[in-house]
Amino acid sequence: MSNPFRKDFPILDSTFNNKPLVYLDNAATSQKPDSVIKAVEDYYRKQNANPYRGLYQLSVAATDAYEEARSITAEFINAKSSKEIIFTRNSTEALNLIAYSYGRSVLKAGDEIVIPISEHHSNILPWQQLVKEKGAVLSYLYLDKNGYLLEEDIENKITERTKIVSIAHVSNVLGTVYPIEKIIQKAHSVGAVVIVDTAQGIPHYPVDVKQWDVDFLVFSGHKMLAPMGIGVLYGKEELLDNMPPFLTGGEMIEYVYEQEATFAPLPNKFEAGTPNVGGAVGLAEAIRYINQVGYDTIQNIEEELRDHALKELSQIPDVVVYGETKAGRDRCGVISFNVEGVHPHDTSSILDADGIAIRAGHHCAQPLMNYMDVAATCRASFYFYNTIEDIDTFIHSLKKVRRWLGYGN
Amino acid sequence: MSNPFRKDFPILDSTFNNKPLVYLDNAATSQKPDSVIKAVEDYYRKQNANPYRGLYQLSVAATDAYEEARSITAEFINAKSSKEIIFTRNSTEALNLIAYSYGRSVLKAGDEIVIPISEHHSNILPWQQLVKEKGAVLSYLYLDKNGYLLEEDIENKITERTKIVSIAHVSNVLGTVYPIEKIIQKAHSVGAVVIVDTAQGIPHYPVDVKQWDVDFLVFSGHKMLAPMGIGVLYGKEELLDNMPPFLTGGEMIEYVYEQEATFAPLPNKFEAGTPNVGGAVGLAEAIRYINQVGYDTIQNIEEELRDHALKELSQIPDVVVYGETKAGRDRCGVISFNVEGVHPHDTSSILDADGIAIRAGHHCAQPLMNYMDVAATCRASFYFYNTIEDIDTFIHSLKKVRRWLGYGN
Amino acid sequence: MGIEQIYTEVLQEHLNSKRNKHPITNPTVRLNGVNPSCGDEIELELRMTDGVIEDAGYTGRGCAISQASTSIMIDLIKGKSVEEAVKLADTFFGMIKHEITDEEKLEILEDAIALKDISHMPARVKCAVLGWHTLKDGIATNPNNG
Amino acid sequence: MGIEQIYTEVLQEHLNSKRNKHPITNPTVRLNGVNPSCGDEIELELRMTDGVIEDAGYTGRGCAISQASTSIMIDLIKGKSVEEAVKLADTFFGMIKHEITDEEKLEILEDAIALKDISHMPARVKCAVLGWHTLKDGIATNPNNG
Ligand SMILES: Cc1ncc(COP(=O)(O)O)c(C=O)c1O
Ligand SMILES: Cc1ncc(COP(=O)(O)O)c(C=O)c1O
Repeated sequence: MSNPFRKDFPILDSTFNNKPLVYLDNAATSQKPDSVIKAVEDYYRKQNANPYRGLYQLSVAATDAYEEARSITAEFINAKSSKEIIFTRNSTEALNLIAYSYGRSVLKAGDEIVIPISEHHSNILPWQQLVKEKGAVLSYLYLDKNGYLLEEDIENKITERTKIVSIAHVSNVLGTVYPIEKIIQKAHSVGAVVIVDTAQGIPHYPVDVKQWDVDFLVFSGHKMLAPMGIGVLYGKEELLDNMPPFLTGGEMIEYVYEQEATFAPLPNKFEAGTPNVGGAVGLAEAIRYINQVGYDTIQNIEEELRDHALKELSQIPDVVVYGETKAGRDRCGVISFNVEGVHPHDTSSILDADGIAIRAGHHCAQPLMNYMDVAATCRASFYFYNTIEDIDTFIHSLKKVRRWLGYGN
Repeated sequence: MSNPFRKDFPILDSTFNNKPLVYLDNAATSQKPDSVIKAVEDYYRKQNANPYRGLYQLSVAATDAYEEARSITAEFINAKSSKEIIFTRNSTEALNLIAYSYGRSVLKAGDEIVIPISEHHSNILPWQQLVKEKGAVLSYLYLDKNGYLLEEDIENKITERTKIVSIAHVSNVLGTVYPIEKIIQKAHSVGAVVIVDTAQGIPHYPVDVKQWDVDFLVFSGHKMLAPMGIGVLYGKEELLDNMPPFLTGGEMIEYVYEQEATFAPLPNKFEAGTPNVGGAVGLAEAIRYINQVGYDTIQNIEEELRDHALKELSQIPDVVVYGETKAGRDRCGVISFNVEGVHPHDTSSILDADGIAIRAGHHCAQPLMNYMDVAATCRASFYFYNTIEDIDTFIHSLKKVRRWLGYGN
Repeated sequence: MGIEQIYTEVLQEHLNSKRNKHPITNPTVRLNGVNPSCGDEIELELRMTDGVIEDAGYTGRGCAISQASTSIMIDLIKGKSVEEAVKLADTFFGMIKHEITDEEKLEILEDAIALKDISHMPARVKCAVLGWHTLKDGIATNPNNG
Repeated sequence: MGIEQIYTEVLQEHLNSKRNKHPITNPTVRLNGVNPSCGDEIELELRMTDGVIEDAGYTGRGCAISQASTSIMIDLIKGKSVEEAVKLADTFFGMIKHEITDEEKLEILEDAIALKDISHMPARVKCAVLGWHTLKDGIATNPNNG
């Protein structure tokens, strides 16, 4: 294995049924490098206290660790200020925060929210709930057969009635990289705000909120080497400043009287209760690790893996790949496929017996499954610690699937 | 140090300014035993995957770890079923969940919510927001000068108009242990549901939701040896079953169509997005640790600490202790006090120079501060890993405070 | 590990499963079973006379395990009374949950015993029980049973 | 560590601080400063004539550091012009933030230099700057300055 990063990920040495683990479910969650695991451990061994309120040194250390994580995150996505970074549990909570706080205060009956049909449930359900409450409309952008957004939908569905456009940076099913800047320009031209869900993007591609001029951005730490339980909401300061709080309670207040309260300035206004400092410290270390590896290296490795996998998959008869099947820049290493005549669950179970972890199901994207008219797919998704050998093991095992189920070969 | 548990808590060996750490801010957050830190680390080294959806063994392991944590938690509070356990980030999120989901769907104009004046902001603000939205009334139970709820308020303010009574098990300022069973009986007699915030209770006292017949219960992992970022909402199954979801997105659905969705059964209905499995594993280990130590031992140690501290404090002239000053069963080892003529911040800073961590401020309980007519207090709070020596160091340092500020002694 | 065993045994049934995969004539009961987390769906048709399952068949989509398990079940329940069918289902659940391990007690499950090792693949248990749950939930509550 | 230094130096001022802790006669400007996280509150009164701070005093409640710092500030700004007072404030902030370390530049702060080490106690920085921020935010925007 020539991949120099594997050794940093202790779990990749696991075996299952005496077969080495081949972890190809990175779109679900990434594994964690030693340095991230250790950073969290270190926090609990040396700095743990409730941040903000304590005046003693340990609490100051915890506050510093937490606020440093916020600055590192702000810098990572090139936010104007660390006040624009709100820590949440995950992308899902961040999207709900926007829907509850921004959505409920601006949306009116007849207004429209526009999302692609390929969105993750977390970027669908909060909008369904919101439009139902407000008598607004949830409208969809559809895809061509290669997974790209239909030009005419971008042109015709984002209109003066549109108040919010919410879109994934990268599809978690098809790996499609969406034309974010174009969408943002179009949406801004009609006065809509844009939310980018980069849960599947930022693990692989750099994000610059200023260059994009995006209004809100969300992502999950756990998909980019950080622990579970920490996620990020970025919002432009002017927007966040004018939004009502979402969760209320400790830390997010200024003055509290019996019948009313005033709220703290950003970012605390949106962080009620004791924050997950350990998680934030883990996220900061994950960002350091990614910066050290470098997005160029990450992309070089992943493009090689993706191209090799697409080529090999194309050579297995009875395997169909969804979305873009050609190697290319706007296609991430997330590959959905099916083996003809074999249910994805059976494919996954058979691969699992060889130690290979892929995902099978609807990938939290049932509307896309319906749109593509498939019940479910298999999905293999890569990260920079995967190797060509991983892909070969996967392909080798995949070739046996139909035989297991009694199809002649 | 004869305390056999100290060695399990690595941070307690820290020094600040060459003075050993004396950690007396346990009501803010507890420190973590080695076994909890290691359990989380182990999870990330051996079992990490996105739970539920993966069919491969690693994901099954993560699902099992997460669901085992839920069962352990259910058993810990004697819930009827692990379906009644919803994992949240902390108590604050759990209280907000109840306010948004239960509160918004049942409360009507004119209905009343009753809480003690001593509640933490996290058990005040969600109700302020809710009554404002609904045109309902937030009504307070007041305290006598020793910190006990006024009998006549319990009797007169919980009425047929009361729909929700929300109360802390233990006050985070005065250490008062409230008469939960009595409140629950009274509230049930008028048809109100009761929420118990045991954030300050469960670290020290066993909780039995069946015996209490409580409707909802919330607590935070981080105050009871677990990592930050994991908290618990318990709700009676019938109640939770009938409540609309709060956060929506991945994992909490059954079927999703373009314009609508159906929701998963409990507990998943209330857990949108990738959960904090590492945090839940840490919580499970924390519960195991507490069970191993035993609540009897915890209480024996803490009562000795509390009685010693109250006695010593009573002997320092110019120190005033708030709430119950006598040793007694219904008084937890959370002690608020002030040094006459000295601002709590100065007291805290001077103690900090001796390595002693106490809290100074309003303790997220401004309405109580106003009610007691103090701007702020100092607070020392103990856990079973504290020692009599810790108290003596604290008392010794406290005696110097007025001298530092130029008062003759 | 059970996977080889499961898939070879299951295989036979799967290949043969077309045998039971069809609507039946004059069904008296139609039962729907779904597994939202997989998208598996089956429709089970029964023709009952005097409390006896005269004929059965199924249609729908799903994985090899759910299809084969349903097909095996149909072979087993044909000609059985409602009580016997419920007992078979309970025995099947007991086997899967490792609550019934006594080989003699399992004997009535005949070919379905091949699915015993599914308990080593917890993620697939739902697939194996889909048809059986559909049957039990349906006939235990259905007014057209008799 | 700075705490001993801070509290001994501060102490003197604190003991003397009653000197500046009172309303003044005929104030032309009243400025309110609050520190919500501590509950500290001060009211600063100034009497300005032709852009010069003729007299100043404060009332309110707070910790030793905020009170002493405000009292020291009042000693410094009396008789100074608005521009000079703003410069003092900026120098004070620069010292606290460690942005100005040149001893000569700090000299104009006189007794307030005793608060230099407050930067070792980050939780208390807010206390030390309360009076200064109240002053600067107030006079920089107040129409009654001149
Ligand atoms: C009584 C009480 N309730 C609620 C909370 C809020 O807990 P958390 O900050 O973990 O949400 C606290 C802790 O600060 C508390 O003491
Ligand atoms: C595109 C996309 N958005 C949102 C999510 C939700 O992320 P989380 O479960 O961490 O909230 C995911 C991950 O599953 C995703 O792939």
